[in-house]
Amino acid sequence: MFDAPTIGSTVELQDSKITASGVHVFYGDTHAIKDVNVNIAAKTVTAFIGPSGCGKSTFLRCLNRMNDTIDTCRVEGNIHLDGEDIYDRRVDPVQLRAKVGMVFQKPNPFPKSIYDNVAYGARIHGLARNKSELDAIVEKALRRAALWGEVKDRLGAPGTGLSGGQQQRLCIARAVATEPEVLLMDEPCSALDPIATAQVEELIDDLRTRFSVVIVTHSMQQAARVSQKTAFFHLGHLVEFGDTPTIFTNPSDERTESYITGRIG
Amino acid sequence: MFDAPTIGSTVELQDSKITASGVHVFYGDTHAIKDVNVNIAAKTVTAFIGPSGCGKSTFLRCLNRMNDTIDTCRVEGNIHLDGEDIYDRRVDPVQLRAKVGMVFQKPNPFPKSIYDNVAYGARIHGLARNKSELDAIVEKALRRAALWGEVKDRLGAPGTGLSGGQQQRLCIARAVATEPEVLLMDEPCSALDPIATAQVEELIDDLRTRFSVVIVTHSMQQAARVSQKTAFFHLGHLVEFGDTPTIFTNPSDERTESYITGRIG
Amino acid sequence: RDQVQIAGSSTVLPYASIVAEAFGENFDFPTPVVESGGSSAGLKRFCDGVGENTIDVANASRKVKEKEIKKCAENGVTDIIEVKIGYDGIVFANDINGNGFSYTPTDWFLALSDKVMVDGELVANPNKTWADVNVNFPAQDIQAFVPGTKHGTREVFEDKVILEGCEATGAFEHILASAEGDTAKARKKAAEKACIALRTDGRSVDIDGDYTETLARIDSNKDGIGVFGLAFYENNTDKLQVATMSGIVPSTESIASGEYPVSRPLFFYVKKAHIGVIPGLKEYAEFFVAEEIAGPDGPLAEYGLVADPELENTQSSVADEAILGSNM
Amino acid sequence: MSDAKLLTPKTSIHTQSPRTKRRNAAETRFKVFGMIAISIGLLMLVALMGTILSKGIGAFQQSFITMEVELLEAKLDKKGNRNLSDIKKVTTFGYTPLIKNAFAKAVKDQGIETDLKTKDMAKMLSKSAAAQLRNVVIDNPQKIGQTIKFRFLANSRIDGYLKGRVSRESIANDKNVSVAQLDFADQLLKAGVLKKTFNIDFIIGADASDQRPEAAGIGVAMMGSLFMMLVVLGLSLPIGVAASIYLEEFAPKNWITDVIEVNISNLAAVPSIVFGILGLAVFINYMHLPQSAPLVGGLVLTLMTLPTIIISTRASLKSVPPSIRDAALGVGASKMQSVFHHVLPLAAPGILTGTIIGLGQALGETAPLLLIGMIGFIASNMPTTIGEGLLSPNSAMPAQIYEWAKRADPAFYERAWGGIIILLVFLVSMNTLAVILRRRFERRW
Amino acid sequence: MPLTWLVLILLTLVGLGFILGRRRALRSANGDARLLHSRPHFYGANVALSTLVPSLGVLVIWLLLQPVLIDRSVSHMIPPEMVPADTTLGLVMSDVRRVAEGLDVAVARGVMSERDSNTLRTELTDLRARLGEVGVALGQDVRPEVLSAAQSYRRLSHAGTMGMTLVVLAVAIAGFGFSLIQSRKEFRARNVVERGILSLLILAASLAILTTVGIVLSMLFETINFFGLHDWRDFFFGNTWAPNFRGESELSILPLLWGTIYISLIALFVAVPVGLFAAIYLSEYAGPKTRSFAKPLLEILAGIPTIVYGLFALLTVGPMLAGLFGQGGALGVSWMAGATSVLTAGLVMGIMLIPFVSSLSDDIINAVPQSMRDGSLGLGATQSETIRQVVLPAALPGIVGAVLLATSRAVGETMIVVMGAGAIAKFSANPFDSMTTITTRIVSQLTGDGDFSSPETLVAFALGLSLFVLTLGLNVLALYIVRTYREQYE
Ligand SMILES: Nc1ncnc2c1ncn2[C@@H]1O[C@H](COP(=O)(O)OP(=O)(O)OP(=O)(O)O)[C@@H](O)[C@H]1O
Ligand SMILES: Nc1ncnc2c1ncn2[C@@H]1O[C@H](COP(=O)(O)OP(=O)(O)OP(=O)(O)O)[C@@H](O)[C@H]1O
Ligand SMILES: [Mg+2]
Ligand SMILES: [Mg+2]
Ligand SMILES: O=P([O-])([O-])[O-]
Repeated sequence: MFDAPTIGSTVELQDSKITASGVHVFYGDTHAIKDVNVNIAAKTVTAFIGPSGCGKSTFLRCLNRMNDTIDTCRVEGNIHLDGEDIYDRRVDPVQLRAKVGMVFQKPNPFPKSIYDNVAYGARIHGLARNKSELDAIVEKALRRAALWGEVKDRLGAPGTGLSGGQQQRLCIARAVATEPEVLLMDEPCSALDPIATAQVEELIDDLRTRFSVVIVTHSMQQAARVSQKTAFFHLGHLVEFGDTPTIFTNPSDERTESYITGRIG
Repeated sequence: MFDAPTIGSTVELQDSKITASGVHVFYGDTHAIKDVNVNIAAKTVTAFIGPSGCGKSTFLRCLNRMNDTIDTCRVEGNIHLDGEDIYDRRVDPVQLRAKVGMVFQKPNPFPKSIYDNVAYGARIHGLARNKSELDAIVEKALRRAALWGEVKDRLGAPGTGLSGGQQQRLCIARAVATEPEVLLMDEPCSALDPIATAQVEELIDDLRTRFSVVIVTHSMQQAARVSQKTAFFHLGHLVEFGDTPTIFTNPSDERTESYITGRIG
Repeated sequence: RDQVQIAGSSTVLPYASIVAEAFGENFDFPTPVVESGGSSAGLKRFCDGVGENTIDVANASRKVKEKEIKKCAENGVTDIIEVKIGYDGIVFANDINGNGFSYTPTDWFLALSDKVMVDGELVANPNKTWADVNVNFPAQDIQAFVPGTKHGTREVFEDKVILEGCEATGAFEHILASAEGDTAKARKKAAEKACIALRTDGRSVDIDGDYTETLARIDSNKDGIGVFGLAFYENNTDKLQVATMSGIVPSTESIASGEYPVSRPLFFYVKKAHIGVIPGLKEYAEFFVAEEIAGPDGPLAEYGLVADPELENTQSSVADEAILGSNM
Repeated sequence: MSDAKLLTPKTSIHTQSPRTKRRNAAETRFKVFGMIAISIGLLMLVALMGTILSKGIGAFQQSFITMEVELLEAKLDKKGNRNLSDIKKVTTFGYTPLIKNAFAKAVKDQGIETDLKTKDMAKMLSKSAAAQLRNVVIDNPQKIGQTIKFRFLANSRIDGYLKGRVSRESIANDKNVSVAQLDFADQLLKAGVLKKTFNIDFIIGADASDQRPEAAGIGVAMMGSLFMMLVVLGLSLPIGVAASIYLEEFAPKNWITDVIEVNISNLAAVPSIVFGILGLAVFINYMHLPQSAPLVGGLVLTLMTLPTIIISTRASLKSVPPSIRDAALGVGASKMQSVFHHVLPLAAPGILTGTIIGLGQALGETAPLLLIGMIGFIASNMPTTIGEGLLSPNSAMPAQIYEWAKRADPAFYERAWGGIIILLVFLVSMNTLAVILRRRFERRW
Repeated sequence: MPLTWLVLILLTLVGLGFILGRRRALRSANGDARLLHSRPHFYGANVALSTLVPSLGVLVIWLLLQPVLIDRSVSHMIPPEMVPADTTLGLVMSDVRRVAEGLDVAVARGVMSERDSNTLRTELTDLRARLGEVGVALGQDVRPEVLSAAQSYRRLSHAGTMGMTLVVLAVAIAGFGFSLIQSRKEFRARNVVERGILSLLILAASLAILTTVGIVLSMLFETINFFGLHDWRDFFFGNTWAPNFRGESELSILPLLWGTIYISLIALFVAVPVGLFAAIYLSEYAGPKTRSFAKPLLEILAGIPTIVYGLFALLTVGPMLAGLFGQGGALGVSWMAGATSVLTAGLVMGIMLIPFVSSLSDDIINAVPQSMRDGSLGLGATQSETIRQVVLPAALPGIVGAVLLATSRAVGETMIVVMGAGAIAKFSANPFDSMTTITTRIVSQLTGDGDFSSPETLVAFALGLSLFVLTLGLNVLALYIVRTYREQYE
C-alpha cells in the first residue's frame, strides 16, 4: 500500500513562506483545529495527510482566509505569509488570495463556458494584454491541468457539463492560470485516473520550481511522490510534521505510524 | 502501481441482473456512449474503469435512468433489469430507482440533519415501522459506511457541515439504508483515506452476498480488490469486459493493457 | 407654474372640468388642472399655505367649516373667496324594469332606520319588504344602496330624508324623551344621532365608491334602490327610473324652485392671495360663474347642475373678490 | 435486510407494491394539483381578458360626421384685418352658428329630407366641434372666408347608437337625444356623412370633460405613465438591487441589519396611499417639486416598488450556492467582483421577476397619485421634451381609467375598458422585455 | 441650457478621466497591466468617480442654495408696502421669478435684446402684453418694483450660474487632477473604487430606512392630533366603527383589523396554494415551452389594474357566489345576503396575488441545484417527494419572501375590498358577510367630505400608523420562521 518516495526527498528546503503558530479553528462550538504550528517552506510541496474529517481542509482554508466566508467559523492564532500576519486588519484578503490560490475539494466550476472559467482569474488580475495572450494563458493552463486535449474543441461549452474528473482538472487549470505564489490543492486528484494523476503531479512538481504548493491527499503514495514535507493531522491536531521521507520511513509519533501503515483511519 | 487482485476472482457468477445492449448516449450532439453491450451479473461486483471523461458516470446513470433528469441527454438501445426493459414507457422510474440505488460522484448531502439524510430513503419507502426501527436503520447504515463513530454525537447537525470525505460516506450510508437490489457507486472512495476505503470495500463485499454492485473507480487496485467483473471504457466505447483477473492479467485489447499499465489516460 | 391648480370634491369635478376645458379653449391661459380627491382633501391642501406649491382653488360639495377656516388662517391662508356655483340634486332610482316608487321621507325612515316605532315602542327594524313599509308599495325586498359615511351626500340624505322621516313617525320625540344629556341641545343631538343610525343587517349597504358602483350594484341586484346625483341619473336614463319624493319629480327646475327637497349646494373657494400671481385665476373664477356657463341654459345646467337662482350675486362677489366673512 | 427479505421473489418493475401505488397516486395528485393551479390562473386570465376585450374594443372606433364649413369672415373677423388677438376674441360659442349652417347645407346637398331643426342637428355633434373649428382658424387665420371640409366627432349618444349601446327604446327618458335625431342619424349614415371608423385620437389624445366622452383619449396619460415608469425603473431597480446586495452580501449579520431587513419587508405592507401622503409631504411640500408632475409620481411609486424589488432580489441572492462565491474568491476575486461577476447574473431571473411584478404594480397603482394631484381632469398636451414630460402636470393611465369609470355618461365606461386594453398592451410590452432578458439568465446547475 | 452644457462638460471630463487614468496607470507600469496593483479600468474608474462625485455634489447643493440666496437678496428690493396683509412675500417673489423667466424667454426668442431687457421700464412698455406674445402669461400688470427686482434677479442668477459653472468645473478638475496623479501602479485603485461602490450600496440600503422614517413622521403628528381629539381607548379597544358627520363617532380599529385579517387570510388561502403549486409545476414538471409562456401570462395577473378586479368581484364573482349561497340560491342555503362579502373580495384578491407567489417561488425553486434533486431521486423518491422534502425546504427563504409580499399586498389593497367586500365594519365569522379593512378606511376617510381637522378624517393617520406597527410584528415573525427552518444547501 505504500511505495517508497521517488522524488522530492533530496530537494533543498528554502526559508519559510507561510508560518502558522498556535492556530485554533472553531465551527461554532466544534473545535476543529487544535493548536497547529507549521511552516510552509517556499518552493516546496507540502502534503497534508490524515484521516477523513481530521481538519485538513479546514486548516488549508485558513491559509488564504477562505474560512472568512463561513459564518460560524472562528480562527485563532497567527498565520504569517512572508512574515506578514494575514489576519491583520489591514490585510486585503483579496490580495492575499491572489497570492495564495486554491483548488477546492469539491469541484466548483462557474456556470460559464470552459474558456471563461479558466480565463476568469487572468482577466480580473489583468494578466493578459490582449485576446491572444489570454487565449495562450487559457491553453497553457488547460494543458498543464491535462485537460486541453479533451476540451479544446468545446471551449465554449459550459464547465458544469463536464465529467467529474474533467471538472476537477478545470478547477486546477483555473487556479493555475492566475499564477499564485502559493497554491493550496485540496485532494486535486481524487477524481482522476492514474494518467491524469501523473500529469497533475508533474504539474505540481513543475510549480514547485517557482512556487509553494500545499496538497491535501489521501493517497500516501501520492504524498510520498510529490511532497518534500508532510504534515499528519489527526482529530484536529497536527501530530507530526517533517520531511516526507522521514515521516514515511521513520515516523516519531505512533499515530503517524499507525496511519501510514493502515491501522488507524 | 498495480497490485494483484486479492479477492473476487473465484466467485461463481450468477445469471445476469442487468443486460445492456447497443446503448448509445448523446448529450445534445455529443456522442458520449457508443454502442455498449454489457451484462451485470447478480450478486457480483462489477467495476467500471477508464480514463476520466470516458463515459463511466454517463453509462452508470443510464442504469437507473438518472439521465432522465438531464434535458439534453438522449439514450438509445436496450437496458433490461431482470429481463424487463427499463426504458419501457410503462416502467415507473421511481420503482426502478428504489431497486437500483446510486451514490453520486460529487457528494450531495441534503441540507438536512445527518440523521434525516440517512433516514430519508427509509422513510419514503416505509422501511421502518416506528422511531426505534428507524434509529436502528440509521445507525446500521452509518456503521456500514464507517461514519458512525465520527457523527454519532451530532446526528442532528446538518449534513452539509461535514468534511468532504464524511459527506461521501454519508451519501453511501444514505444509499445503503434503502437496501437496493443493485447499488451503483460512482467513485465512492475518492475522498476517503485508506482505512475508510478499506471499510467501504468491506461493505461492498458484504453487499455482494445478496445484491449486485457496480462501482466506478480510478484505482486499479481497488477494482482488482473488490470486483469480479471489470469493464474498461475508452472514449465512450466499452473496450473490454470480462472477469477481473483476466482483464488485469491478460487483457485482450491493447488499449486496456495500455491503460492498466499506465500508458494511456 | 403657469396653470391654475384646482383640487377637491369629486361631485364638483365634472362641472369644474367642463369649465376648465372651455376655459382652455377660449383663453390663452393653459387649461387648469382639476384634481379630485374629495372636498376634505381639497380644502386641506388649499389650507396648506400660500405659494406656488399650493393649490389655488378648492372645490367643495359643502360649505367650508369654521374649524377649517381657522386651520387655514394658522397656515397663512386668510383671504378666501367663496363661490357658490349651484346645487346638486340627489335622487332615488332603481332598475328601469323594476317597480316604480313614490316615496316620502317616512318610507325611507321605516325602511332603513335601525330602530322604528311599532305600537308605540321602539324596536329593531322588522321591515323586510317595501310592502311592510307602505301598503301601497309592492312586496319587493328592501335593498338600498346609500352613500358611505365619507360622502357629503350621506349627510344630506340623513338630514333631509331620514331625520324628516324620524320626526314624522314620532320616533324622534320618543327617542328625545329618553335621551341622555345635560342640556336640551345635547339631548337633541343625541336623539338626532340615534335617529339617523341605519340598520346593519345588510339591507342598507354603504357605497364608498361612486355612483357607477351604485349602478353596478343595482345591475347585479335588481331589487336594489340607490341614491344618485341628478346629473348621473340623467345620463343613465336607459338603466334607471327615478322615484318621486313627496310627489315631486326631481329635475333641475323642481330643485331650483325648491319644490324637490333633497339637494345640496356646491362651492369652490379661491385663494385671494393667488389672484394676480397665478395667471388666469381670476379669469377662471369669473368664467365659471358667467351666465353662459353656469346659467340655466349653459353647459353646466345641461349636464345636470341645478343653477343657482342668485347667480348674479355670485358674479359680482367674484368680480369684487369679496372675502369670506367680510360680506356676511 | 432480514432473511425473509432475502427470500422474497424478485418483483417486476412493472408490478407496483401497494405502497408504491399509494406513492405514485400521491405523485399524480401532486402533479394534477400543479396543473389545476396553472389552469386556475390561466382561466382567470382568460376570463378577465375576455371581459376586458369585449367591453373595451369599441372604444377604438368612433363615429364621425363629415361636412364642409364656410369660415364666414363676418362672424370670425368682423374687422377683416386678420388681427390674431381680435380673432381670438370670438369664443367657441361664436362658432356654433357656422356649424349649424354647415350642417343644414350638408343635409341639403345630400338631398336628405328631415323635419329636424338645425339646432337639434348641431346637437348631434360633439361639443368639441366648435373648438376644433376655432383652433383651425387661429392656427391659419388666412383660411377665413374659405370653405373647408371638416370631420367632426358625433356626440356620445349618436356614437352609442351606431355601436348598439343606444336604442330608440332606451332613450325614452333621455333629454340629450331624441328619436328624431336617431332617425336622422340613420339617414346620415346612408348618405355616408356619418361614419364609424378607427379613432387614433383615443390612443394618442388627451382627456376631455364629462360632456365630451367621444373626444377623450388616453394618449397623454399614457405619456404620464411612461415617464413615471422611466423614473421608477431608473431608480428602483438600481437602488433596490444595490440595497439588496449590501444587505445580503456585505452587511455584517447583526441586529442592525435585522432591523433593516424587517423594515424593508414592512415597507411592502404599507398601503400605497400612505406613500402618497409621504410624497405630498416630502416631494411637494418640502422639496417644492411641482404638483401633478410625473416626476413626483415616479418618485412615490419608486418608494412603493423598492420593497418588492429588494425582497425578491434578496431571495434570489440567497439562493445562489455559496460554492460559486468560494470559487471566485479562491482565484483572488474581491467580494465585489464575485458578486457582480457571478452571483448577480445567477440571481438575475429573480431580480427581473421582482421588477416585473413591482413595475406592474406601479403601473396600475392609483391611490398614491390621488394625493400628489395626478387624478382628476388633467387635459394637458402631449409633452414635447423630457423635462416637460417629467414636470408638467399629467395624469397616468390607471388614474385616467379610474376617472373615466366614475363618470356619469356610459360612453366613458367603454373608454375605461378601452383604456385598460391599452394599459395591458403597455404592461405586456414592458414585461416582454424583462421576460426575454430573464430567459437569457435562467439556468440550472 | 448652460446647465446642460455644464453637465455635458462634466461627463466629458469623466470620460476623459477614465481614459487618462487608465493610460497613466498603464504608463507607470511601462504598459504592462500585469505590474499594476489593480486592473487598469479601476484606475480609470477612480479618476472618473473622483471627478464626478464631488463636483456633482457641489452642483446639486449649489442648485438648491442659489435660488434661496438670490430670493433673499432680491426680496430686500421689494418694499414692505408692496406685500399686503393678504399675500406673502413668497407670492410676490414668484411674480418676480415669472417676470424674470419671461424676460429670459423673450431674449432667447430674439424678441428683446439683452440690453432692452435690462433697461426696460414699466412706464414705457406694456410688458405683460409683450411677454404674452412670446407665450409667457402674467397674472397682472407688472409693477415697477417687481420689474426692477426681476431685472436684478436675472443679473444675480446669471452671476450665480457663472459662479456655479466655475466652481463646479474647478472641483471637477481638482478631483480629476488629484486622482490622476494618484494613478500610479502601486495605487490601490480597486480597493478605493470598491469602497466607493460599497458606500453607494450602503446609501441605497439606508434609503429604505429614510423612507420608513419619512412614513412614520408624516403620520405621527396627525396621529397625535387624532388622539388629542379622540379617546385612545375607544380606538384600540372599542368594538364599533361608525364615523359620523355630526362628530362623536365611534372609531375603533378592531372591527377593521378583523376584516383585514379575515380578507387577507382568504386571499392567501387562494393565492398561496395555487401560486405555490403553479410554481412547482412550472419549475419541476412543465417543459421549457410551457414554462416560457405560462409564467409571463400569470404575471399579467399582477399588472391588471385593481379596479378591473374590483369590477370583476362586483359584477361576476359576487353575483355568482350569491347565486350559490344566497337566498334562493342553487345550494338552498341563505348564508349570503348580498353580492359583496369577505369571500368575494378574498377570492378575487387571491387571484391577483397568484403571480406574487408563483413567479418568485418559481425562480427560487429553479435555483436549487440539480444535485439535490438527483440525490433524492437516486434513492427512489418520487418527484413530489423530492419537491416536498428536499427542494421546498431549500427554497424556503424565497418562498416566505414571496408569501410575505403577497400578504403585504393583500393588506394594502383597496379597490377590490371596496367593491368586493362592501363597506360594513363588523365582527363576524361568516365569510359571506360584508366587511371592510383598515386600508380602505384610510383611503375613504382621507378622501371623504368631512372636516379635514376632525377626528373622522385624522383617524386615517392613526389607522395607518397602527397598521404599520402591526405588520412590523408580522415581519418579525416571518424573519424568525426563516431563521429557524432555513436549510442552506452546499
Ligand atoms: N451534462 C453534460 N452535458 C454535456 N456533456 C456532458 C455532460 N456530462 C458529461 N458530459 C460529457 O460526456 C463525456 C462522458 O462524461 P462522464 O461524466 O460520463 O465521464 P466519466 O467517465 O464519469 O469521467 P470522470 O471519471 O472524470 O468522472 C465527457 O466528455 C463529458 O464532458
Ligand atoms: N462548515 C462546517 N460546519 C461545522 N463543522 C464543520 C464544517 N466543515 C467541517 N466541519 C467539521 O470539522 C471537522 C474537520 O473538517 P475538514 O473538512 O477540515 O476535514 P478534512 O480533514 O478535510 O476531511 P476530508 O478528508 O473528509 O475532507 C470535521 O469533523 C467536520 O465535520
Ligand atoms: Mg476535506
Ligand atoms: Mg464521472
Ligand atoms: O367628492 P365629494 O367631496 O363631492 O364627495
